[in-house]
Amino acid sequence: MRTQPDTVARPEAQAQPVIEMRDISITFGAVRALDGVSVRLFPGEVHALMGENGAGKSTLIKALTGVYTIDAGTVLVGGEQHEFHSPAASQAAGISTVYQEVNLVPNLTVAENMLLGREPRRFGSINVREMNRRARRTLLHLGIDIDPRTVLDEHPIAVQQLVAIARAVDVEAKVLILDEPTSSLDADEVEKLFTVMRRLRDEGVAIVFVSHFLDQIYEIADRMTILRNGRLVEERMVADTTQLELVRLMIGRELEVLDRLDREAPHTESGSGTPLLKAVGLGRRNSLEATDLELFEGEVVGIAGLLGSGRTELARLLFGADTADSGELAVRSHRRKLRSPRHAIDRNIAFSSEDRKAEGVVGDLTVADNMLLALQASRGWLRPIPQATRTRLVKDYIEALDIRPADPHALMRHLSGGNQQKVLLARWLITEPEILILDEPTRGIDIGAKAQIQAKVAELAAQGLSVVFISAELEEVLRLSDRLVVMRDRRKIHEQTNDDVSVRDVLEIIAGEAREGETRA
Amino acid sequence: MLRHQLLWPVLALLVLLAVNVIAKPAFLDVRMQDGHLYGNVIDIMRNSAPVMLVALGMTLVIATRGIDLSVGAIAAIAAAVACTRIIGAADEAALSTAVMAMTYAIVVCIVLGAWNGLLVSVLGIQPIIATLILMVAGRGISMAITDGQITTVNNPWFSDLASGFVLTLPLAFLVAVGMVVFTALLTRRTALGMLIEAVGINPEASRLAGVRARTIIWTVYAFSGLCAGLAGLVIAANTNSVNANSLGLWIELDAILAVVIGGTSLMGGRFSLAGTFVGALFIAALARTIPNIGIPSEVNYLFKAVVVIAVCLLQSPKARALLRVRRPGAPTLANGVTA
Amino acid sequence: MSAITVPPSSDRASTWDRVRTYRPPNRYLPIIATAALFVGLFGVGGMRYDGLTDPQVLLSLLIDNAFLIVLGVGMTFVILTGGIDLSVGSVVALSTMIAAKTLELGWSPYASMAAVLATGTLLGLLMGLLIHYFDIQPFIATLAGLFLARGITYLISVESISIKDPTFTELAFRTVYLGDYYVRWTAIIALATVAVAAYVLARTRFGRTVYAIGGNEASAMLMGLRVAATKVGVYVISGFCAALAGLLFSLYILSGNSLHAIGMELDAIAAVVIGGTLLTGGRGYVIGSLLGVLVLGIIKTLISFDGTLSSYWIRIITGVLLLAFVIVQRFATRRRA
Amino acid sequence: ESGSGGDDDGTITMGFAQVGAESGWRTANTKSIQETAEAEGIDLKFTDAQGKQENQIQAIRSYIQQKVDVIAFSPVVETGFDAVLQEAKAAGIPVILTDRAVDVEDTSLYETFLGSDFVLEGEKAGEWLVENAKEADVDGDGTVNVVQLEGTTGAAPAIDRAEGFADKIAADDTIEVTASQTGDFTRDGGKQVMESFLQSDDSIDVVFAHNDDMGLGAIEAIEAAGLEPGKDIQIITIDAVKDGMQALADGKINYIVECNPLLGPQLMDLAKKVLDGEEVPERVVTEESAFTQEQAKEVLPDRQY
Ligand SMILES: Nc1ncnc2c1ncn2[C@@H]1O[C@H](COP(=O)(O)OP(=O)(O)OP(=O)(O)O)[C@@H](O)[C@H]1O
Ligand SMILES: Nc1ncnc2c1ncn2[C@@H]1O[C@H](COP(=O)(O)OP(=O)(O)OP(=O)(O)O)[C@@H](O)[C@H]1O
Ligand SMILES: [Mg+2]
Ligand SMILES: [Mg+2]
Repeated sequence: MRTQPDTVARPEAQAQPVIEMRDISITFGAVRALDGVSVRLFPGEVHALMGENGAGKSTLIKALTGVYTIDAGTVLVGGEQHEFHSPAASQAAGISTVYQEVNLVPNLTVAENMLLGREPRRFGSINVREMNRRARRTLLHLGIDIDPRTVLDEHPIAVQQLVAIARAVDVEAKVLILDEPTSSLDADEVEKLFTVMRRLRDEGVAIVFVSHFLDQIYEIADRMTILRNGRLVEERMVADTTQLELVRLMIGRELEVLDRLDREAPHTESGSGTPLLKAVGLGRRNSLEATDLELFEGEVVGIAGLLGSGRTELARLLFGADTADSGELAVRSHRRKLRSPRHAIDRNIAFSSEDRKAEGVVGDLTVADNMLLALQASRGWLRPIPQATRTRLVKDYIEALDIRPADPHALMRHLSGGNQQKVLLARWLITEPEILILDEPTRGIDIGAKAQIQAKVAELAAQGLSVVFISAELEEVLRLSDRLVVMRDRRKIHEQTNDDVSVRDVLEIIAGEAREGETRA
Repeated sequence: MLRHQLLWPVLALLVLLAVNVIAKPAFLDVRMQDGHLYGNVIDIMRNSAPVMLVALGMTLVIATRGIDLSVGAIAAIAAAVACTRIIGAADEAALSTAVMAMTYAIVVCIVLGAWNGLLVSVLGIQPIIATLILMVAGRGISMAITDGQITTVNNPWFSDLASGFVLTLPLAFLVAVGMVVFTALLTRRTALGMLIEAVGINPEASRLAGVRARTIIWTVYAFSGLCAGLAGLVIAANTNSVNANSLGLWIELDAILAVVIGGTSLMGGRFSLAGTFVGALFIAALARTIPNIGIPSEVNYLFKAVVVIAVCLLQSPKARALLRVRRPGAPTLANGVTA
Repeated sequence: MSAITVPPSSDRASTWDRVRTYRPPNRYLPIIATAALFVGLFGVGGMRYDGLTDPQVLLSLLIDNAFLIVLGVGMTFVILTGGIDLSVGSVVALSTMIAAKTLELGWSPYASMAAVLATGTLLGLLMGLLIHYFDIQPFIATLAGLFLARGITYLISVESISIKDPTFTELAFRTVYLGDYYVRWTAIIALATVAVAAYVLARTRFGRTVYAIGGNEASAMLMGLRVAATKVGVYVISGFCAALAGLLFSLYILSGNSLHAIGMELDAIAAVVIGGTLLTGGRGYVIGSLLGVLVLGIIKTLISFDGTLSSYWIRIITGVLLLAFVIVQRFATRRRA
Repeated sequence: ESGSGGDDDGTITMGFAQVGAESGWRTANTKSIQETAEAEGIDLKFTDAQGKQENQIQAIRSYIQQKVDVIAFSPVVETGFDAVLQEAKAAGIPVILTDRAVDVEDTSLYETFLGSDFVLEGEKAGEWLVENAKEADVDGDGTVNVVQLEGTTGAAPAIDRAEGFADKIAADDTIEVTASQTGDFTRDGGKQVMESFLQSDDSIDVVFAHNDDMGLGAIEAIEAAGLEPGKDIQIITIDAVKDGMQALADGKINYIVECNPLLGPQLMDLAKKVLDGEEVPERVVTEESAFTQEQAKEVLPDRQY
């Protein structure tokens, strides 16, 4: 797969690092997010930053690009000491960054988002036509076919992530930083991104890449820096490190959870009795065609599909987050229109949204408040959760999901992305739902935690919880689900019990449908 | 964290009092007169009551990311309703007349507040415009009730609401403090406070978590109406009359100022009732400072501007950081943005 | 959207979809609705009251509200970034006072105008710096600005001062005839301000940055935009516009007075919001604000054409008209449910 | 058209642009005008400018567009009406000013001005105090310490009344204004300012309030301080509204200078004369007097407002 000559990719001694960070430390209040971390970036390499949730990867990136002020340590750019004091400064110096949370502005168009700050101009005024044309071209390069004139927030989160990437790769940068760009992309999208990354690497760009998917790291990265608890563990060549070794370096001990992963809980027999949840012809104009779905007790239904295939919309309709234009929904065979999430929650349905930042995190509240929000909401304001129960629940879930920092009073917005995701999961588990709808629950979660969460879902299902599981990562969907629903073009195209279906099978189902569509047309 | 923030408003208040003492050394003197306390401090307490009440409701509204411009008009309506009821009653001076009139006025105000809540939460109209409607129309309604005349009432019980004393302290102040304490218990001993904050910080996330955001927003505006109504009654009782045109004029600005001085952000979210309490005292003390240190009328505004800027700078962590020498290793965010 | 593996055939289908379901982009709906409602109000009024349909009424609306249009323009910039500027009313008063006082002192009219514009801009700059560099909330910083500007006005003079300068009076009375009808220069200046502002917002980097900050300030900062300069810039613009509006106001009433323009900031904010701009920032257009001013103006005109309402009914009816307007607008622009 | 006595149908249409409804005085003024118009069969177009000059100018402009027969208005401020008055003149519509004068170069822009003289009111108050200086020195220390409750800063009545008052008391050097602060023409404002004066100064002999309302507020503050208004501290006010007259009769106020709001009959009379082409004086001062406590008791039963 690698085509570039070795001289560029293995610069070790001869080349000078474009960026070198030495002994960087950053403290937030009592939290030491980075403690004497050093990183070197060489031109023409993909450098992976590795570490668990909260290890300090994002902080390191923000330290480099001038979002945070460095407390101690030096940054060398091209061998000279130079610290950036704002993202604008780092960008001007040729560092192009996609931060972990999609950081675009929702109210402007796709094209504007991509070219903000460097719009093509004619006689001093922005040339809109040219801007749209350029945006469209860059998007197509990445294989994204959307109208650049549409407003960004009309698009699902995955597309927004792609747009953010497109913005970053569109500039002529010396350094490209991608903080978990692939967390909600499907395999196809990831491959397209990698193609672009390889091209840029071959052109001599230094790329920083963060991902919790080890396979992706092994596919694309040349070198990696491993962090743990804000400290530098080691710098390694990817080729010289086995996956197991890497995991050990990241978490600092042998990983038993990973073993457990393969010995997953047995699939339950599904399809018996009356369904717990039954949707008939559920649909919504412009986002989902009429869809049937049944969910039985103790069953995990996985929904597979590509970007924009309508999985999120289906989940939202099942939860009443959006109202359906057509179709019916029955919970325990009571036909009810779900008019609001509140309705759904009262019927013991829980839904964890894919858009953590906009639809999950309540940033200025504490971790404890965030965890207890849904439970408290369903109890009503007059019946506060007793202090003892609060403390116990929060403590239990912080431990169970290994949330770090393990401080219930920390503000939610100060948590790392992956840890926020865990808190949100805890929010729903605490309500003890009968039906749990998870849309990308493992987005941005490290490998250990992912295994924990998967194990937790399997365990709960074994206890009778019914789960709808959506993830861009097909393996994960297949591993967990008893029954598989495949979606495409905003409708269900296939459904089957999961008896050793493989990723390949699913891709073929999707592709087959595509071919059918072609012949029909 | 909020407790720590209280430090600055309290400090500002103390500085203001100190300035007064320097100008008039007897400023803080309090003496006993007719069985109650008498002095500038007592006056400040009493005069702070209306702003404190309005600011109390405003704090909760602001916590949900809203704003209520109609409070002044609602106060005027409350006063108009109560006063016309009192003079229309068979026995103008009776206790029952006062109680009935006030109850009636408060109910009207709750309805008006709920109307604001309806526009904001159900129809989804921006708070500033939704409440602007009542701000404009409300004063007209209040004038219609009093027929544009200053209505003077003679009811000792009603008058006591502003001028009465209980346990040597002004009743109005005790009422306001009572409301603050009641609200603090209501929001902090139940889950209401947390839910209000959640709605203010991230409405969509709260909705998806099952919070009845609409009901909360509604209730909060109704509560603000109630508080504004109480404030209106206190103001009317203070002069035993209602002037529909001037009663509570611009009180919304004072109230918002009190809320912000108290450390609650206008962006919604975390709120501090204790801060609002101090903020309201500050506003009242400021009003007293102007005549006390003999600032000529034409310099009033300038003086206020300087004080407001000074207090805000005092509260701004960035401004304080500039004054202090930067310690190495201190937590600093280059741009104050947490992404 | 799902084009990655989707063959071209479905692309055609989605184009067809797009044509079939075409509606004007959501973001223009508020303006379209406001314009339609304005025309509606005008039409209904025209049927009820003689003389209202006279085109001169419309032109008078522009003449009488020229200063408010300019204020609305400045306010739009500020509100688009998610801020607010309460000081503009006071700055208008201050501007009239500076103009009147400097003229009284025998300054040349041009020096006097320059002094007015410089003062407003400077005040805007000061507030912008307070807001951005000291993290003081816009509401409070500009409230301080309100007190400050009004305070300086009182300091200059508590009594009102007439403007008798020939250049000013000449400018004030100069009219442009359009057939039988006329407008004053002040109205043309106001419309020109709208045009310039619309251009700046739509077609310059500064303008796009204004929208970006309103959309998400933290993101704008991470995207490497010039957040600081832009945020301070909008207050400078608002200060400048307030001073310019103050000049237009001095031409309108040819006097300086410390009691002028009390509460005018609320009119400006109301106009901007009625024009469809979101107070949370990021969405809205200056054209909307122009329409918002005209709507407020037509409400006043309708009431004075009626002429039978007592003082309090005028307020109540104004509130009711505002309410009706806002509700209709709200339903007209409701996002695809 | 002017002088023809109205439209074809003979009724006179008058456009009246009122300042606002900021006080009881003002509403009495409005009422008087509306009632007289109705009684005399004049078609009145009324607008309330809510204290804003720009609103008032817009209203006047709309009257011009509606082609009324005569325009009357109480200017919000004295200056800045030149342009719109010229338009009225160009349209041949006569203009009558009420209550407050305007400051225009060309006095032919309006027919006549009907209203009171604020400076004169202040002077009357000052004169009375000078005459009664001995009794007014309540604490008998040889100086008369006066505190002044000003009207809204910058408002013409506040400025003129203060000026007139200061002019007259200059004649007696035992009289001294020791403190002066705005009470915004409201009772609440008057009360709060007076409270503060009482806290910091116990040698106050006289309160001079720019209107009755502030005076009434001061009474409340004085009573709350355990003093007797009218005796321990003397009070002079301006306006003579009903509540003020009552307090005067009750001995809580010592002297009130009248400022008459009932301009309706005089205004309609002037309007008819103007439209009939009769000569009218450039300035018509309303009939106003001043009241002592005894006079108040006499006239109180007959007061209309
Ligand atoms: N603004 C802040 N205030 C306080 N603590 C913070 C702040 N930002 C980050 N932290 C803390 O710093 C640590 C490192 O966070 P960081 O976001 O760098 O982790 P990460 O390695 O990117 O994790 P993830 O994989 O979950 O994204 C975490 O413990 C986090 O809670
Ligand atoms: N509010 C909306 N307006 C217009 N189109 C929408 C809206 N919401 C969703 N869509 C469209 O509906 C389709 C289904 O989107 P959905 O988010 O459900 O897909 P998904 O399979 O969950 O994809 P993803 O992996 O991006 O989350 C997409 O094409 C999306 O663009
Ligand atoms: Mg991270
Ligand atoms: Mg999705």
